[in-house]
Amino acid sequence: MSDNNEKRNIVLYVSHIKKYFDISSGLKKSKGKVRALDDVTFSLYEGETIGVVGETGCGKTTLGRSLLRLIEPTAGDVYVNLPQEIMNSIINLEQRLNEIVDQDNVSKEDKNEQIKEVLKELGPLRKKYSLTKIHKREMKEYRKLMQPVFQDPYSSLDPRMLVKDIIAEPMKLLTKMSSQEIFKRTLDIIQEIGLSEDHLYRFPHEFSGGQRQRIGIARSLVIDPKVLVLDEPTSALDVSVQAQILNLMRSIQQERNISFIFISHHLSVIRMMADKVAVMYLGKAVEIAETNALFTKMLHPYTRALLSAIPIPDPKTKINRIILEGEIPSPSNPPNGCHFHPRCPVAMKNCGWSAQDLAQPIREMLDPFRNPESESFPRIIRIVTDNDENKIEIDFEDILSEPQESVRAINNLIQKESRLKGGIKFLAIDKVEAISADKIVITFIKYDVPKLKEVSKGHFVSCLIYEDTGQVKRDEVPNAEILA
Amino acid sequence: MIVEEENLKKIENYPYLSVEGLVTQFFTSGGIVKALDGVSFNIKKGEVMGLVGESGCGKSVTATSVMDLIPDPPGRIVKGKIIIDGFNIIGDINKLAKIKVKSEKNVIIKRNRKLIKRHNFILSKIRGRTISMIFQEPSLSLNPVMSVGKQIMEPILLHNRIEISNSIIRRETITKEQIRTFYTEALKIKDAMERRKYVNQWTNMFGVAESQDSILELFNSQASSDQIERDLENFLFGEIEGTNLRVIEKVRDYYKTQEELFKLHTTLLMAEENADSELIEKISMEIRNLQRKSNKELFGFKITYKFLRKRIDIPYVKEARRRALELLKLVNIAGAERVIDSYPHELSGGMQQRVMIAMALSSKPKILIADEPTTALDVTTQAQILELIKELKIVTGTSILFITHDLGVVAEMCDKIGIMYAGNLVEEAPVNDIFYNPKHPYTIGLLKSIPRSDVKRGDILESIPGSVPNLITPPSGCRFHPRCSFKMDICETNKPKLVELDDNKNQKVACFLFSREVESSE
Amino acid sequence: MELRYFVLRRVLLLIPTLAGLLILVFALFMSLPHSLLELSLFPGIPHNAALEEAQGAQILGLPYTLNGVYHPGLPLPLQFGKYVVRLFQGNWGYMTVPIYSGSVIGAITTFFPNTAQLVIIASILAIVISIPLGTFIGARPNTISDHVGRIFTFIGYAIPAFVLGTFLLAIFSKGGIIPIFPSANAFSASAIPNPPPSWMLSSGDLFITSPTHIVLVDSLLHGDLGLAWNTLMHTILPVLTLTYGLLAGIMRFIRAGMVDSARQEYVKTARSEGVPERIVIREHIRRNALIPTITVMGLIIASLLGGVVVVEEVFSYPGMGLLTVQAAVQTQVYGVLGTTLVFGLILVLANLIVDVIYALIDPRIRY
Amino acid sequence: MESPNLEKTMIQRKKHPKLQDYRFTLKLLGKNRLAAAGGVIVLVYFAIAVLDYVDPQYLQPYLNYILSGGSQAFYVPLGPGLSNGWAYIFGETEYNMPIFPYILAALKVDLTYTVFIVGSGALIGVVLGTISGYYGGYLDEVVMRITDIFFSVPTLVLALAIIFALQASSLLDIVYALIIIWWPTYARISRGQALSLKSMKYVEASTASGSSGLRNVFVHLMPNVLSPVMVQLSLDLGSVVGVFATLVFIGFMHLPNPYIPELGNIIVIGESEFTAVGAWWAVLFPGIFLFIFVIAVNLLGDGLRDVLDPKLRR
Repeated sequence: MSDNNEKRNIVLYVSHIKKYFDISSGLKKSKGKVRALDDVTFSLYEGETIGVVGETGCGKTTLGRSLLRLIEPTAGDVYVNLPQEIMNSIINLEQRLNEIVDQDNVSKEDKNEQIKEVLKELGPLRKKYSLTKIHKREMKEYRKLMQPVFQDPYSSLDPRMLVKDIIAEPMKLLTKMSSQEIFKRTLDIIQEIGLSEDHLYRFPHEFSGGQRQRIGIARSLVIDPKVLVLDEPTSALDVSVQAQILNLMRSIQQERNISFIFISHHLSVIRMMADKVAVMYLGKAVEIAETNALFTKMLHPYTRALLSAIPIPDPKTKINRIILEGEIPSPSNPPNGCHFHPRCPVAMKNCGWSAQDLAQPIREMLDPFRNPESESFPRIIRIVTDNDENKIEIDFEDILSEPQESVRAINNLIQKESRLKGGIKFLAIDKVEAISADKIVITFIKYDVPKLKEVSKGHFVSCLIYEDTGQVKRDEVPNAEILA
Repeated sequence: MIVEEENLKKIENYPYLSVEGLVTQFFTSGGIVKALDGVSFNIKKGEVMGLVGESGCGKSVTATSVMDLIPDPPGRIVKGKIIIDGFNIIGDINKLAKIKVKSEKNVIIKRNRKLIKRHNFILSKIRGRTISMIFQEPSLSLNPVMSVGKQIMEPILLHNRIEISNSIIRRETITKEQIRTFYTEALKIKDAMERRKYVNQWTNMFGVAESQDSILELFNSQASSDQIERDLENFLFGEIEGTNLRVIEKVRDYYKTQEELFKLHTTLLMAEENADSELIEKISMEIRNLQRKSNKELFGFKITYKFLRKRIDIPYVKEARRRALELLKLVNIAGAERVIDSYPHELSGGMQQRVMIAMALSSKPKILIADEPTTALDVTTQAQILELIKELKIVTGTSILFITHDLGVVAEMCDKIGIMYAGNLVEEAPVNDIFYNPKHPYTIGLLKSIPRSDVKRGDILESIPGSVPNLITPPSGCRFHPRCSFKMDICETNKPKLVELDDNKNQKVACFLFSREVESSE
Repeated sequence: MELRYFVLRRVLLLIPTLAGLLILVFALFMSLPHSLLELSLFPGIPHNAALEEAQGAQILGLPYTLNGVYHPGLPLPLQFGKYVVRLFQGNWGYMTVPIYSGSVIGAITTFFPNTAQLVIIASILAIVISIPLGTFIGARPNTISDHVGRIFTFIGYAIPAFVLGTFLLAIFSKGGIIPIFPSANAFSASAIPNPPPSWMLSSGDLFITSPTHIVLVDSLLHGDLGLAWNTLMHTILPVLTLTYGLLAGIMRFIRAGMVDSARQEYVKTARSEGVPERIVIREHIRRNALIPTITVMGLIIASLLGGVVVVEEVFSYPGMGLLTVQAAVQTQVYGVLGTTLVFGLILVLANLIVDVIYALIDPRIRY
Repeated sequence: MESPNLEKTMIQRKKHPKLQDYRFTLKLLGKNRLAAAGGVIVLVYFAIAVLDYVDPQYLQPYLNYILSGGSQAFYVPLGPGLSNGWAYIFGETEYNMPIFPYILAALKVDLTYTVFIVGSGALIGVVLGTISGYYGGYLDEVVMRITDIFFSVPTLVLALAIIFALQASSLLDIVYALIIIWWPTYARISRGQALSLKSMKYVEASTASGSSGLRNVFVHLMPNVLSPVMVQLSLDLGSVVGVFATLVFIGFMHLPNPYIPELGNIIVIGESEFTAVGAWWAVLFPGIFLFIFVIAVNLLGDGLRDVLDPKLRR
C-alpha cells in the first residue's frame, strides 16, 4: 500500500496542531490550561482514511473540531487540497523546521538562526495557505473542501428545519447554485444515501437514528468535499444499523475518492475502515501506523493495553489482557514526561516520575502504621512538593538525632521499595539530603520527554522504551515480558 | 446416601432465578407498547447468563421487570412468573391492579392500594438481599446529594439489622472468661495463617472486627503472656462503648418481627397462588396476631425510635460504615477512607460503577443483574470492571444476569446467552453454540454485522436490512419476519415457540426453520 | 471546607449586586424631573419656599441644601459618589405620608419590623404546609388527591393578592359577613396600656418595642398577652393572603420536582436495594426535588415581597409596603427611593441565604 | 424511542409540512384536557377583546358623569340578576353602571396592554438573550449584570418606582414601565437556552457549512429558543394582567379619568361600593373574571410546556 501512496496526492497536512482551553472560574480568570490537544502532526492522502482512536478526554473530538476550525486552534497549521508542488514544498519546510528544533547538539543561537531562515520561506506560505492562519472570510472556500459528520444523530440535525432545508443549507451558503439546481442536487443526494424524495418533507424527529445519520452524511456530501471528518459516526447506533452506515460510507469513499478522518473509540470499526491509525492519549498522538502494522505489531504500551481491553466476540479466544491501573488523569494537570507513565506497566525510571507522582508513595513509605521499619523517624509535619525544581521536602516534627544515619535509612527504605511491584518510581530518586536537622530533601533525576519518531517505515511511536530502531531497551525496561 | 446425592444434584441445578412467560406492556397515550411478549429463561446457581440484542429489543425491560421496577405508570407486568429463589415475586400481580383495555389508547387501570403496600413490603425484603442490580449509567444511578458511604450503608442498615444487633450485644456482654478461652485457644495455634483465621472468626463474632489487626499484633509482639492477656483485656473492654443494650435488643426484636411478618406474608402469597383457603385463613390469623402482639409490645419503642432514630442508630451506623469500607476495598477502590465521604460527582465513571457494585453486593445477594454495566465507560475502564465482576463472581458465587449489546463482552463473561429481538427471546444457548453454531437468522445477522477482528479493510459487512420495529404495532407472527431473509408464509401469521433443538438439548431457538411448534396465544 | 469558600465567594459576589442596586436606585433618582426633586427637598414646605429655604439651609441647621443633595452641574459618577456617601451617612431624606412624617430612615425602622412579622410568619407557615403537602401529592401524580392539590395550588397561583385580600377583608373584617378580624393597622391603639411600659417607645409617629422591634415577639417576651393576641388577630388576614400565594408557588415546584426526580435512575437504584417506599420518597425523591424548588426560591421571594406591598395596602397594615405605596401616591421622592432600596436589600440578602441553603443541599455546586 | 406516529405520518406531506407540524402540536394540546380548556377560555377572552362589542348605551351614564364633571347622586346599586336584561346580570356598581359591559370593556383594555407588554418584553429579551448567550464574552457579562440588577428588586416594588420615576399619567406609562421590567425574564431564559443550544451539533454543522454567527442565531437558535419562551410568555400573560390590575388598584398614578374601564380599577370602585353599602357583587365579579383568565393562562402554559417538550414529541 505504501507504494501506492507515492503516486497519490497528499490532500491534508496537519502540522503541530494544539488546542489549550483556559480554565476560568468566576472572578479569577485562567487558573491554568487544559491541554486538550497537544501537538499532533499527520498527513492524509487522497482517498485514504486515517482512524483516530482514544478514550474519553484524549482530544480526538477536539482534533476534529480544530481541523474544521469550529474552534480556533491555539497553534499549528492545517493545509488542505493545495496544488501538489506547493503542498510538497510546505511539507518539506515544515519537516526541516522540525528537524532543526529537535537537534540536540546545537547551541541555542544557531538553532534560532536556522529557524529564522526556514521561517523566512515558510512564513508567507503559512499565512497564505494554512487554515489556521487565513482570515475568516476566506474560510468559505475551504469549508467546501472539509465537512463534518457528527456522532449523535439526534443533536446534529436542527429539529425545526425540514430535511430538504437541512441538506440544502451548505449549497445555499457555500455555492452560487440556483434554487432549482439546489433542489435537483438535493433529490440526487437523498437517493444516493438510500432515502426517498418523500423523506425530504419531514422533520428530523420523524426518523430513526440510522436514517438521521444518513441525512447527516447527505448534508456533508452535497457539496463534494475532499475530506470528511467523521466524529464517532456510528457509536450511537445499533450494530446492525452501524453495519449499514459503515457500508454506505465505504461505497461513498470508493465512488468519490474522498479522504476520511475517522474518529472513534471503537477499535474494531477503525480496523475495518482505516488505512492508518493514530492512537491518542491525553492530547498527544502516541502511535501512528498503518492499520495492519498497528494491529499486528503494536509498539506503545498504551496501544497494547487499549487493544487488549477490547472484548473479542469469540468465546474461545483468550486474550492476554493488560489491565491498566487507575484512571485517565485530568488533561488540566497531566503527568510529567510521558503522560502515560503513571499507568504504564513497563515504565522506566526516566519516563517522567517526578515530585507530584512520588509525594504520596513517600508519605506512605514513611508512615509507621503501614511500614513498621520507618518507626524510628519522627512524625512528619508536611511534605512539600516543588514541581519546578522537581524535589520533595519533608519536614519532621522533631529534630533527627543523626541526620546522616536517617538519610542512609531512607535510602535503604527506597532501595527496598524499589524492588516491590510498581517500585520503579523509586528508582527515579536521585539523592536524599538532610539540609537541616528536621528537614530532608529528595531530588529526582531528570526525566525525558518522548517524541514521536519513526521506528520503521510509516510506523511512528512516542515511547522511551524503544531505541531508534524500534528495539526494546531490554535491560532498562521492567516487566518487558508483557510486551512479548 | 443416594437420596442426599440426588438432593445435592438438585441444589446444583436449582434455578436461582426463573422467568416464565413474562409479558410487560407500557400503556402510553400513543397506544400499548408490547415491550415483552412472553419471555422465559432460568439461571442456575453460579451461572452467568447474557442477554443480547439491539436497543429497543427489551433487554433492559426484562431486567427491570425481574426486579419489578417497571415505572408504573405507564408500565406494567401483565402476565408471567418471576421466581426468585423459589418464590414468585409477582404471584399477586393480577390482584394489584385491574386492567381494562377498552381500546389501544384507552386503558383503565384500577390499582388496589392495600395490596400494593403489601407487595412493596415483600419486595423491599427481597430486593437488595436476594437479588440486586447494577445499572447502565453510574453517573445517573447514584443519588447526587448523598455521600457514597451513606448510599452503601443504606442497604446494609436495612437488611442486616438483626446480625449487627447480635454482634453489638455480644461485644457489649463479653466476659473475662470468654477472653481467656479465646486467648488460650489462640496461643495454641502456631501457624500464622491459621491464627489469623481464628482471630478473624472470633472478632467478627464478637463484633470487634475492626480490632482484628491490633489483636494479631498483640500476639506477634514479644511481650510476656501475662502482659498480653492484660493488654487484651484492657483493649477489649476499652472497645465497649456502654451502649444501651435494652434499646439494641428492642431494635432487634422490631426487625425480627418484621422478618417474621415477611415470611408469613410470603407464605400467604404462595397460599393465595395455590388457592389454599385453609392455609390462607391460618396465615392471615397469624399475621393479625403478630401485628397485634408487636403493636402492644413495641408501641413505646416505635415512638421513641421515630424521634430518636439518629441516636439509637449510632452503633449500627458505625458498624455499617466499617462494612461499607470493607466493600469498597473489595471492589478495589484505592483510598477507600477518602472515597467513602465523597459525593458521586467527585468520582470518575469507573469509580462510580465500582461503588454501584459495592452497593449491589452489600448483602451478598444470590442473583445480580448487571444492566449494561460497562456501556457508559471507556474500554480500559470497562476491562477493569469486567475483571472485577469476574473475580467477585468466583468469590461470592453469585448468579449473574448480564445484559449488554456488546457481543464481545458476553463472549467473555457468560456461560449462556439469550438473544432478544423485539420483546422475544429468539435464541438461548451456551456461549459456544451461539458463536459457533447460531441458528436463528437474527442471531446470524447480528454476529455477521459486528466488525470483528477478522474483517479486513475493504470487506463489506453483512447487515440486517431495516430497523427494529415499533412495538405499539409489532409485526404479526414472528416479529422478525419483515427483516428475515428466510421468511416463510407461516412466519407472518404464527409466532414460533422457543424450543430445544433436536440435536442439542441446550440450544433453544424460536424459528419455524427448526421447529413447527407455535406459541399458544390466549 | 468547600462550603466555607463557597459562602465567602457568594458574599463577595454581593458587592457587584449591591452596586447594581445602588445604580438602579440612583438612575431612578436622576430620571426624575428637576422640579420634583426640588419640591421634595423639604417635607411639607411649598415649592417656592423650598428654594428659598435651600439657600439658607445651613443657617437653619437642616441636613440638606439643594446643592448638597442634587448637583445638576457635576459629572454623573461624582454625583453617584456623593449620593452613595449620603446614603452611608444615614441621610436618606424626609417624607410625609398619612401614616408617617419624618426621616426616611426613621420610617424604615418603624415599619420594617411590622413587615418582617408578616413575612416571617407567612414564610414559616407556607414552608411548613407546602413541603409535606407537596411531597404528598408529588408522590402520587395523577390521582384524585393530586388533582385536588393541583387545583388548590392553581387557585393560589392565579388569584391576584389584591383580589383575595379584598375578598377576605370583605368577608371577615368589621362590617363583613363574619366580622371576626379587625380591618386595619398592626394592632389596636386601645391594646397599648396607658401609660406604655418601658419596653415600648412611643413618640409621635414612632412606635418601637424592644428588644426585637417585632411587636408580637416583644409582647410575648414581656408577657403582655393582650397585646400579643391583638397583634395576632391583626396579622391573620394579611398573613393568610400572603401565605396562600407563597404556598402555591412553592408547592407547584415541589410537585414538579417530585414527579421529575421520581423518574431518575437513582430512585430505581434505591428501590433495587430494597429501600422501603416511604424512605425512597423521603430521602431520595424529596431531597432531590427540593433542589429545583430552591433555584426558583429567589423569584418566589420576590413575588412574596411584591405581595407584601399589595396586602399591606389592602389591609391598611402599617409596614414597608404601605409606606411605599403612600410615598408613591404622595409623590415623596425620598420615600419611594428609600423603600425601593430596602426592598432590594431584603431580596438580595434573601437570595444569598437561598444560595447558601442550595449549597448545603446540593454538594455539586460547591465546586 | 421511535416516534409512535411514524407509520401514520408516512402519508404524503409534500404540502405544508410546517403547517402539519403545528397541527400536530395543537392535536397534542387538545389531548391534555385541562390545557385545552385553558386554551379555549383564553381564546374567548381574546375574542371578547377583539370583537369589542359593548353597546354604548350601557356605558352612557359613566360618559355622562365624566362630561358633567361628576355630580350624580349616590344610591344603592342593583344586585345581580336577569330581571333588568343581560347587561345587569352581574348587577350594578357606582352611578348605575352595569358591571357586565363594564368588565367586557375592561377586558379589551387589559388584554391589549398585556399582549403589548409581554410581546415587546419577549422581543427585546429574546434578541438580547440569544445573542449574548451565543457570543458570550463582554456583551454577555453586561446583559447579564443588567438583568441581575432588575432581579434584585421585587417586581412590584420596581414597577412602582419606575412608574413613579416616569411620572405616569396614563395607562400607557404603566405599559412602558412593565416592558422595562419584563424583558430580563426572557433574556435569562433565552440566554440559558442559547447556551445549551450553541453546542448542539447542528449549529456546528451549519458553521462548518459557512454559516455566520448572526445567521446561526437567527436561523438555528431563535426558533429553538422560542418554545420555552412561548411557555413563559403564556404564563406571563396571567401575571402581567395581575400586576397591571394591581398597579391600577394601588392607584397612585394620575389616571385621565377615575372610571377608566380596567379590571383593577373596577375592583377599586367596587370595593368602595362594597364597604359603603355592602355591594359584594361589585368586587366579586370583576375579581372572578380576572381570576379565571389567570387560571386559564396558567393551564394553557403548563400544557404548552408538556407539548413543546422535545422529549415528548420524539
